[in-house]
Amino acid sequence: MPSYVITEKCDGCKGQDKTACMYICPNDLMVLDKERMKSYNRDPQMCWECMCCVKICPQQAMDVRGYADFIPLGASTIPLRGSEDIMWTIKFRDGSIKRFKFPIRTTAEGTIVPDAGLETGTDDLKSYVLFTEPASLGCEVPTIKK
Amino acid sequence: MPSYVITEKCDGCKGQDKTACMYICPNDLMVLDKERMKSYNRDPQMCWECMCCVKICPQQAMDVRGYADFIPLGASTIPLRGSEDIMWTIKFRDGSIKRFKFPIRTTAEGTIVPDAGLETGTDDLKSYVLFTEPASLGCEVPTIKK
Amino acid sequence: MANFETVVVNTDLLIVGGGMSACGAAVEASYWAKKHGLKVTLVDKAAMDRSGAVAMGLSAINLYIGQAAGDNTVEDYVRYVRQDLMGVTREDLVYSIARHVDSTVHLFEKWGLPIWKDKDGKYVHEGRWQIMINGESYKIIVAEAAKNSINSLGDKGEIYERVFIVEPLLDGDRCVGAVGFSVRENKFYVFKAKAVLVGMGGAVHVFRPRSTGEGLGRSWYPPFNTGSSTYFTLKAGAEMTCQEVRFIPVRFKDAYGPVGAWFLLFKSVATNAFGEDYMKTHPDVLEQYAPYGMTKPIPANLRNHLGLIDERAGLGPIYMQTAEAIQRLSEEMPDEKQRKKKLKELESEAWEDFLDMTISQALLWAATNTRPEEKPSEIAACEPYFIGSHSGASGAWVSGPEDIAPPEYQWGYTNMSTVKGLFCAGDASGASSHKFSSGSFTEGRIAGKSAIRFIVENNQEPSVDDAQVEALKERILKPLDLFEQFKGATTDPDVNPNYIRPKQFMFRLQKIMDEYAGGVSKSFTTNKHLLEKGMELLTMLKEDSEKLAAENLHELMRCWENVHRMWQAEAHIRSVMFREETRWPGYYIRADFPNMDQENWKCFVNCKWDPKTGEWEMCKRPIISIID
Amino acid sequence: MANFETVVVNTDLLIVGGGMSACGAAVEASYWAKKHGLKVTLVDKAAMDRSGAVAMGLSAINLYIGQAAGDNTVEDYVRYVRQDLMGVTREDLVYSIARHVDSTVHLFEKWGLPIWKDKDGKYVHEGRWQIMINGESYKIIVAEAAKNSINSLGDKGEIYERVFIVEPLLDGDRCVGAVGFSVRENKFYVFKAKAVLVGMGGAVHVFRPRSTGEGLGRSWYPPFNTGSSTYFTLKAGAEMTCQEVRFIPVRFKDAYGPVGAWFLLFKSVATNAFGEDYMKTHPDVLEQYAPYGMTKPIPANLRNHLGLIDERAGLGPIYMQTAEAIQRLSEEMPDEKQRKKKLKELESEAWEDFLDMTISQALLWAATNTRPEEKPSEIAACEPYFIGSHSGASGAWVSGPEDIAPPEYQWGYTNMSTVKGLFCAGDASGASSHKFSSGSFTEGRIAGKSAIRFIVENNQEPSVDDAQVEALKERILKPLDLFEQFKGATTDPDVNPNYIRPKQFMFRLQKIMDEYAGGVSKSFTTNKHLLEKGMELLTMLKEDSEKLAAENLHELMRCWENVHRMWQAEAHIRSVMFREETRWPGYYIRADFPNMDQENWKCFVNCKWDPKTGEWEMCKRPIISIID
Ligand SMILES: Cc1cc2c(cc1C)N(S(=O)(=O)O)[C@@H]1C(=O)NC(=O)N=C1N2C[C@H](O)[C@H](O)[C@H](O)COP(=O)(O)OP(=O)(O)OC[C@H]1O[C@@H](n2cnc3c(N)ncnc32)[C@H](O)[C@@H]1O
Ligand SMILES: Cc1cc2c(cc1C)N(S(=O)(=O)O)[C@@H]1C(=O)NC(=O)N=C1N2C[C@H](O)[C@H](O)[C@H](O)COP(=O)(O)OP(=O)(O)OC[C@H]1O[C@@H](n2cnc3c(N)ncnc32)[C@H](O)[C@@H]1O
Ligand SMILES: Nc1ncnc2c1ncn2[C@@H]1O[C@H](COP(=O)(O)O)[C@@H](O)[C@H]1O
Ligand SMILES: Nc1ncnc2c1ncn2[C@@H]1O[C@H](COP(=O)(O)O)[C@@H](O)[C@H]1O
Ligand SMILES: Nc1ncnc2c1ncn2[C@@H]1O[C@H](COP(=O)(O)O)[C@@H](O)[C@H]1O
Ligand code: SF4
Ligand code: SF4
Ligand code: SF4
Ligand code: SF4
Ligand code: NA
Repeated sequence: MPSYVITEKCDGCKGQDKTACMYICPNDLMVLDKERMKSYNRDPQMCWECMCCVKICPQQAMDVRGYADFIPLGASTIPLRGSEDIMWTIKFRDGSIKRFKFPIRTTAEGTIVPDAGLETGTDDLKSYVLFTEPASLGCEVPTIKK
Repeated sequence: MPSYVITEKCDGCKGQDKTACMYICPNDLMVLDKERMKSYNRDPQMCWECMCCVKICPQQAMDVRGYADFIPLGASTIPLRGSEDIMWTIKFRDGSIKRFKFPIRTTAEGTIVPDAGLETGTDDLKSYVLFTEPASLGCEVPTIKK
Repeated sequence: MANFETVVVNTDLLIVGGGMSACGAAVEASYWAKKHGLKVTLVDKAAMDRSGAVAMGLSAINLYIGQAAGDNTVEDYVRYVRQDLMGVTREDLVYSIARHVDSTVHLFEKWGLPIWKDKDGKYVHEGRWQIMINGESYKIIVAEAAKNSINSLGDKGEIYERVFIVEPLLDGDRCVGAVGFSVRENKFYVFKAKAVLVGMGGAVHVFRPRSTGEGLGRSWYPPFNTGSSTYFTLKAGAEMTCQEVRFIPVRFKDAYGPVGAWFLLFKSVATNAFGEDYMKTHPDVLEQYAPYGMTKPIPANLRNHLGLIDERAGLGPIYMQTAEAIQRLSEEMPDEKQRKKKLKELESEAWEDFLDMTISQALLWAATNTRPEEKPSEIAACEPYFIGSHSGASGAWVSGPEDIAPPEYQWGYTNMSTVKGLFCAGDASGASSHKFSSGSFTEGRIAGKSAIRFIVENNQEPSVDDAQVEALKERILKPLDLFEQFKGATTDPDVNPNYIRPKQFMFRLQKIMDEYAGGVSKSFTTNKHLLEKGMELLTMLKEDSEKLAAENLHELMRCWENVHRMWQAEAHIRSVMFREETRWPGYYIRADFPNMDQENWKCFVNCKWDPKTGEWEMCKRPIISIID
Repeated sequence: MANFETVVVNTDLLIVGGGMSACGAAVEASYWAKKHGLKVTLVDKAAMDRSGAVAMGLSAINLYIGQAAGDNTVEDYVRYVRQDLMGVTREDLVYSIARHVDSTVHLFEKWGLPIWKDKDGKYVHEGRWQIMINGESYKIIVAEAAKNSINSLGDKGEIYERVFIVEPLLDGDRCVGAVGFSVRENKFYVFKAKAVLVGMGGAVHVFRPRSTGEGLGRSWYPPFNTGSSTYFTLKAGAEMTCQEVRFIPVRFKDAYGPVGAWFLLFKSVATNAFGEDYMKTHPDVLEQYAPYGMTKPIPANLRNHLGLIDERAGLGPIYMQTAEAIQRLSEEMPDEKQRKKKLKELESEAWEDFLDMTISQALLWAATNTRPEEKPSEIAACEPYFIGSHSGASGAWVSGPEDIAPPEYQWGYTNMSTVKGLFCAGDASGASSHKFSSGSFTEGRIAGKSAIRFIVENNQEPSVDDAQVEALKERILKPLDLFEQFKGATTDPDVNPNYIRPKQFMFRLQKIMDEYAGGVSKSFTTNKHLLEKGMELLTMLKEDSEKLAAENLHELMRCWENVHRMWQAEAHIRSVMFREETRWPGYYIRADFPNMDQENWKCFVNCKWDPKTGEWEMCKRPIISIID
């Protein structure tokens, strides 16, 4: 299911220097055609169908259609990703629909503190103990007597 | 070795309605780009590499380059097809050259007479004897007593 | 609907295809048509000069009897073919072709085809039945003869090139023409005829080929023969035979150069990577397939099988020992000078063998710095093809000649299918393997004469329903409409949920066939469950074929080519499923029925699709021997 | 030469890659760098939010010990991994990762990753070591932590996204940086550093994938991890290990959905088409691989092997019996109402498992009207990948931790390769399998701390030769120049005798590997002769890599990705050739050495490419057990 862009809905991210889909695609596939101000997937054969682009598009202008060489036509899996949950709408080839909602994160975007407020157990650069340990481990870091 | 067209040499068959390469390709691959007046192979993946196009091009503007997905670069097999013979120039990857000449036909183009001057042995539409037989066979046409 | 002019062509005999068999039909039918004041029309999707399997040329004529010289008899040939096909062949048809084939070859020579001669003026034989030619222009010569024949009919002879035939036209139980379209201009063609002769060759790219990148098109069998014969005859309601008997040739690896000259002319041996001659190391397997495995030459499929056994065991690569063969032949010469001369000769012959018919194999040699006199080259089994004229057998079930066919095989005019007025030749007619180029042309002649006789004896005007034609036109042009309608919906017309383009459709078909019907990636092995699952996926593909989309005329042809392939695929799966044995290992293995079963399955497997009900029917037909 | 600005970036620690291990390195190293006033720079070819193997999300964390709760010990895990890798593992490294991994998982949870909990608040286990997560945003969360860590360093922290790293920079026996280019603007980047930490993942598309049409990109392993870790470390002159230990996962057929949840959480059984449980019907094979075959869980490669035995015998398809499993689990419920509820729950869990990490498998279910509670789905072995963090083992040979590694495994800073200043983690470090996402992050932390220690203790300015940089720049940009120079020579820039474009180059590599190094079409079987022939073809490919051409920046990346893959391929072929036994059937079979050989080959196979001479060297390294 390489990604595709719905012509009517895409606004080229309003001509910003980097569009959301270009920004996110881990395989550098999305390109903005500056003349039309619409983006497209430049190499569908190399699309992993991760849907990262679909999930991030502010216009919901993207979707995927199953790899034509082995996925029969007519179905879709459409995500709607919020800040805490993702909602999936699954359409079967036979037309029937299923919906699922799953949590995606328990904290607000941008709020992560690397040490998560845990105390550091060592200042020794030579020690194998890592900076949040032993607090983050819940016990002493074990070793083997050599 | 899908066929390719050498930009400089192709003259689009001087803008005739059907170019030689378009006329001959058994897989309908050659197309004339009317704006540039140059032709190209529209689907190299489906090219059989029969070289029919190469042999017919009046400008010697065509060649093939070995299928990139399994033929190493640097070699070529270039035909020069005359009215009686074909001459092949084989260039190896290592640069060495071989030339071969083979006959292609013993009669002049356009002169074929279907019955080749042989007499017809039967006028009977119901008979299994064909129109040039038995002359073309050199003996009676056999059958099996049922 | 796309705006296409409808062109109606009325004719007496319609020949669809312009290859070896169609050219044979044109030459013979024109003669008889002229005598009887009938019209002959030939339609080819390409240019006859270079259309079909012989487009690139050939380096041998694989069927020549040498009757006049008393070299062989027609009976000998029937025995050879029967043996090669594991007992499953229509002896009447093979006999019918073989008795005339020398006649054809002699015409070819007179027309200008250079055939190798020895110093006594006799044809140089590659093998017992095969003679060597300088065949670069083989097809051009044959096409010229056909065109001159048709042109000699004046306005009663017409040739249409670049018209792709899609469907048969039916009038009750009779085939009365065909419809198709030009790939050059927006024209929809309706050919109305009193008899139709099918010579549209076999099929490739039904199975996934070994090469999957740019070299995809380098199948042994040409990518432009796409199952149109099978589709056309099936859709007309004709009974089909041997649809399970795919052909898998062994060829030089990757570029698929021929091996015949090496095995037969140069007497080369092929070995596995450990130097073992696989033809000798598996006597048990040959015994298992007695009597066929025990008689020389060993059937083509068993030769494959023996190599594949080693391949599967990880003993590859399999090598054609070209250097040894050339060395041996040149060493037979009495002195150094002649040895050198012989070596040069052999070298030139080896290169010509490829350059005349599989140029890219020569290129591959050059690109890998391979000189056949210096080192061996890999050979391998290709992918499965449908080509009844070679060592496969798939095709329509046609009537045998009155003078030799048993009544079970004789219901009408020679080479007529079970549908009235529908004649088949070459790859289009089944169970008469090893016709090759010369035999296909010859069978075209036989069928051509027979079809003219049919017209003379059943001279009634075809009645074709205009509404039927209009409906066909709409269906055939639909891919263009679908593309127009939806292409703008997405920013890339290749990825669009509303339709499927023909290339991806082909990949989908090939993947199904490869993985479920025993293609390359399954080492040609399948079973009932795999086949059933394959049918399930094929059924969805058939539904989705309604969504094929075409950007232009070329792509419209690609769409229908793939529909044709899909039907060939279905006939194949159904037949492989029906025959519960493994008779042609090397072509395929039914893992759930791994042995030959002479008692239950020494018979033909035939199938039929009913145009009225849309149902498939499978049946067995008896094998009746006419020669001991 | 193409007109590119050269951008020089000076840093202390350079982290190349932005995936799980790189993010772990960033988090840990930033802490220690800040303490010591050092600079940390991270470079990713993509956007960290969605780069690497976890881009799509994951539905489980496959390595969690549960030390604090006393569920398992670190020693238990070492035994498990050793067993799964047929005895070949660096126990010191596995121990090193496992002892810290819970610490990482607990941080993930605090950062916001939803981990399933049971009613007692304990993690829900998929299997003994695996815990279930709602992992759609796993990578976004981890990347945020990494970015916030680096950003906390102010101008001593820099992140470069969309910069593709090509080559290492060397200063004598020390790695002092890397060069690459932006895929967004014409900039050539030179990163000079005191230590370099490699976390660029594993490799896919070295072998031909099962899907060869549009679905080519639907490999299990993401198409954007292309062997950069292996290339980078090899070219720096680092010793590599286990390059023969490719990984072939069993996955739901075609779309490669995970099977872990089905086997472990839902306790499903897989059978062949005839209903036989292949895990039970081949006890002889398991015995042959004793002791590994005789202990539960049976190693991943042997699980594959048992299925493949049936597959090769034509007993496919292999089915995951999903309907039976779901039925069984819901029937455990006491009453109808709870059964229904349970059924709903299981259904939702089954779909989430795919939607969180392999969305197209869910789409394939929907497109084939498959409901897992109603009918089984096919599973199959994928194609070979290189991913040392999963059930493969390939990667650099790195130093173990001082407190646990035997002297043979300890020559420097923990996780430093045999090249000074070059550290590796995740897929980039070898012989420490089953790290998975959590372990890779953890290993990044270990390596990150260790690299900072190296810098503090070896704080010398990198000296990089300008001429070397200029030469690298010219070589790296050459594909753009070649394209510019020749693109006009033919009317189709795709078919041009002067160069090769990266897609076809990749197909050529894949065909070589598939056919000679035991890919899918050879059912994972090879031998010395095939490997030698493969090397011959690979050598020509290497020569032709000088003719790679790129139309734009994206294609320039594709060119170098494929060069990286090609080197991964060479390391693999050489290692498979060197190890004359079959230790991991299911990953590959050496037909010429079909058995395990504990006496001669219970060792590591290491290889090395010497940057000075350009020569390869192979050697054996001993396996030293530190845990009984
Ligand atoms: C593919 C191939 C075949 C052979 C060989 C090598 C190769 C690489 N070798 S050896 O190596 O094995 O040895 C041979 C050899 O040396 N000697 C020999 O005698 N025969 C060989 N064959 C076999 C013969 O070629 C074969 O038996 C005959 O050609 C069969 O004749 P026929 O059945 O008529 O098929 P065709 O391919 O010639 O012609 C098909 C025609 O149909 C047209 N067509 C197809 N679909 C159509 C459509 N929908 N509408 C309109 N027209 C539509 C085609 O354009 C063509 O005109
Ligand atoms: C592919 C895959 C992997 C897993 C799974 C399913 C699938 C489909 N499943 S289960 O189904 O098996 O179960 C897992 C699961 O559920 N649970 C789990 O814990 N792990 C799973 N993995 C394993 C882990 O994902 C894996 O162990 C870690 O991700 C490994 O971490 P690391 O070694 O850091 O690799 P990475 O892929 O995360 O990151 C690579 C980075 O390098 C960048 N990069 C690559 N080349 C570069 C270059 N030349 N220049 C610059 N940057 C350049 C990438 O952009 C990326 O940032
Ligand atoms: N090893 C062989 N033994 C007998 N006949 C062969 C052999 N190889 C090829 N032929 C025949 O030679 C002709 C051309 O062969 P090929 O090149 O395989 O199409 C056909 O008639 C084949 O049946
Ligand atoms: N049949 C099995 N037996 C034991 N462990 C398994 C099995 N299948 C998967 N696993 C483990 O489950 C986790 C995820 O599996 P997978 O989905 O195959 O990557 C990995 O830790 C695997 O090793
Ligand atoms: N400028 C263009 N804009 C859009 N499509 C194009 C353009 N040039 C070529 N194509 C199409 O893109 C595909 C690749 O063509 P080419 O660019 O010639 O390799 C073909 O299907 C062309 O028809
Ligand atoms: S993110 Fe959406 S709106 Fe923005 S350019 Fe991409 S497809 Fe268009
Ligand atoms: S689905 Fe994934 S790989 Fe494909 S274009 Fe979108 S982000 Fe890129
Ligand atoms: S035949 Fe030659 S000159 Fe004519 S259009 Fe084709 S390539 Fe150009
Ligand atoms: S080589 Fe043959 S198939 Fe290819 S373009 Fe030329 S004529 Fe057509
Ligand atoms: Na999982």
